[in-house]
Amino acid sequence: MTVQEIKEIMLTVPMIPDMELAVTKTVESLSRFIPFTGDQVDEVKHAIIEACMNAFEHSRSADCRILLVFKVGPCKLTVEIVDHGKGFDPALVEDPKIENKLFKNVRKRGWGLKLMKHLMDEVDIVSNRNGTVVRMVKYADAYRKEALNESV
Amino acid sequence: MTVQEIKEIMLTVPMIPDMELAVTKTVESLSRFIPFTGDQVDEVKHAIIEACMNAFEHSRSADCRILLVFKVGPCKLTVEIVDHGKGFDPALVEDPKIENKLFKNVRKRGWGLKLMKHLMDEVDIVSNRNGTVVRMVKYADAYRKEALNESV
Amino acid sequence: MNQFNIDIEHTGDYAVIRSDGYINNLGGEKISEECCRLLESGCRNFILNLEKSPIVNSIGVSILIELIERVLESDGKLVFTNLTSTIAKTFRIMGLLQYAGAFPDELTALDEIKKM
Amino acid sequence: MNQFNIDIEHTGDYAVIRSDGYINNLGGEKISEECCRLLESGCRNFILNLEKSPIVNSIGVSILIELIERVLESDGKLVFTNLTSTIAKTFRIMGLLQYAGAFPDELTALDEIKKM
Ligand SMILES: Nc1ncnc2c1ncn2[C@@H]1O[C@H](COP(=O)(O)OP(=O)(O)O)[C@@H](O)[C@H]1O
Ligand SMILES: Nc1ncnc2c1ncn2[C@@H]1O[C@H](COP(=O)(O)OP(=O)(O)O)[C@@H](O)[C@H]1O
Repeated sequence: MTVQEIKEIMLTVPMIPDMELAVTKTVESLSRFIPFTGDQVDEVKHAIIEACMNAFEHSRSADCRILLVFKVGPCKLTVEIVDHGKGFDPALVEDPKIENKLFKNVRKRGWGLKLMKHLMDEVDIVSNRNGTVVRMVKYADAYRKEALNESV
Repeated sequence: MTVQEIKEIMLTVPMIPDMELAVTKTVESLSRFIPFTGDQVDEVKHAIIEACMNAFEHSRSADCRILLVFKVGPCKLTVEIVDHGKGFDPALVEDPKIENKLFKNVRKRGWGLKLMKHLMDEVDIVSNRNGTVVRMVKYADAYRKEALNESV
Repeated sequence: MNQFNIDIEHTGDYAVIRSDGYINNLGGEKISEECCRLLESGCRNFILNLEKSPIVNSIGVSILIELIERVLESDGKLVFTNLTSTIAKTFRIMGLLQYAGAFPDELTALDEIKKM
Repeated sequence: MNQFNIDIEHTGDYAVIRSDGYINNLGGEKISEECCRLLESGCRNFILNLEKSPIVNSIGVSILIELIERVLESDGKLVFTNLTSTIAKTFRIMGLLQYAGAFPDELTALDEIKKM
């Protein structure tokens, strides 16, 4: 696999307010290398914001940093969001439903993972007590897989 | 020094065409953390493009990657552009002059280092046969040092 | 840092809220506070124009869910206008649009609210 | 990938070249080729409008230096218009503006070229 086929960009950022927005600029700039539509770029940006916010809010990582790895292929973008925090078990996260949230005295939060799964074509989470890796893939339209978000 | 005082962002990119442009987006996004004027952001972007192009063109690094480290202080931005190439001796680089270039049968190139020095407030180069680190600093206007570029 | 502003146009029972900037927790809270203030002063119908807020995060939207709940409990209505397709998709994924409509622009929203 | 385009308006002895996009080696060469073609066809005066090229690199500018040399050797003139302040600064640092003027817009440039 040559550099021309897969381009890997790594970004390490501190967990500070608004850094998740700064990170989306990198996505914008990489999208010049992939035939994404504007909406697709937008969807990737939103998904990355959610993943970053989760690392910022929940990971409790001692180094207060996250690593983002972007793998730019000719027809797809893979993004890994890595924190060195406490980890979690994604299987234990309940699927949020609006009817269980509205008019009930419950936390309205809990949408991040669901949004990520619907905005991206693939989402895998590997997490243990050394940290969490969220791996997300988006295909350019022409190469799009049977995408989860088409079924919403 | 707390995270609030100095924010460090690291970016590793492959040496491929247009990647220097992609990198400038990171500068744009970081400029929200420093009170730069639009022109100052522009100057930093141009200086970084020159440093990246030099690493791409001249370093002959085997890993074909460059590392950029951005240190965001409240009043200044420090950028280090690092390659693991063959290195060079900046003292041996001649200061380019337009009158030595025009109407002479010589290479018109050789402006990158000069531009970097004038567009940024500080430029230091550490280079040996393990590679090159170009360290550049830009102060926000309010905190601006006696800047080189004011004397042009 | 991130700038967030809202502009409010309030006439009788209707208010148009135009946000400008990233809707995160702070942006969501700012919108929510203003709408709650209007609710208390008797206003019941809210048109939230997100044209200048192309980026939201789910924390911000959760605050909007609380707001929608309060508005509906006060027998009011809250609708969105000028959503980017990604925000519309986000709201659809969350099932939000069953409780708060979305219209292309403020005029259409106003017409539809009056018909409801 | 990066898009670079130029638009050329050629009347008699004058040509206005409007570039659009990043002026790197490729962009510089594209401008240079077009101008050399015009030079060969007898055109002598070139107004290079960089309004839509806010980013240049020194490799691209070096190609423009070669072009300026060719134009001056042919007793022609090349001037720039609509430079961002950073590009103007870059050209000043390089000493380029002693050989190729810079004007705020095309009309002023045309007037000045005629006076020269
Ligand atoms: N990087 C992470 N580290 C630790 N826990 C996480 C991480 N990401 C998600 N979680 C856990 O998963 C839960 C669900 O996350 P999410 O769906 O994004 O909603 P929310 O962040 O609003 O709770 C979080 O509340 C948290 O317990
Ligand atoms: N990162 C680097 N690695 C090796 N050599 C370099 C590097 N940066 C600059 N140089 C050397 O310094 C010279 C001057 O660079 P510069 O002023 O940018 O002009 P140019 O790149 O047009 O030659 C280059 O020609 C090259 O020999």
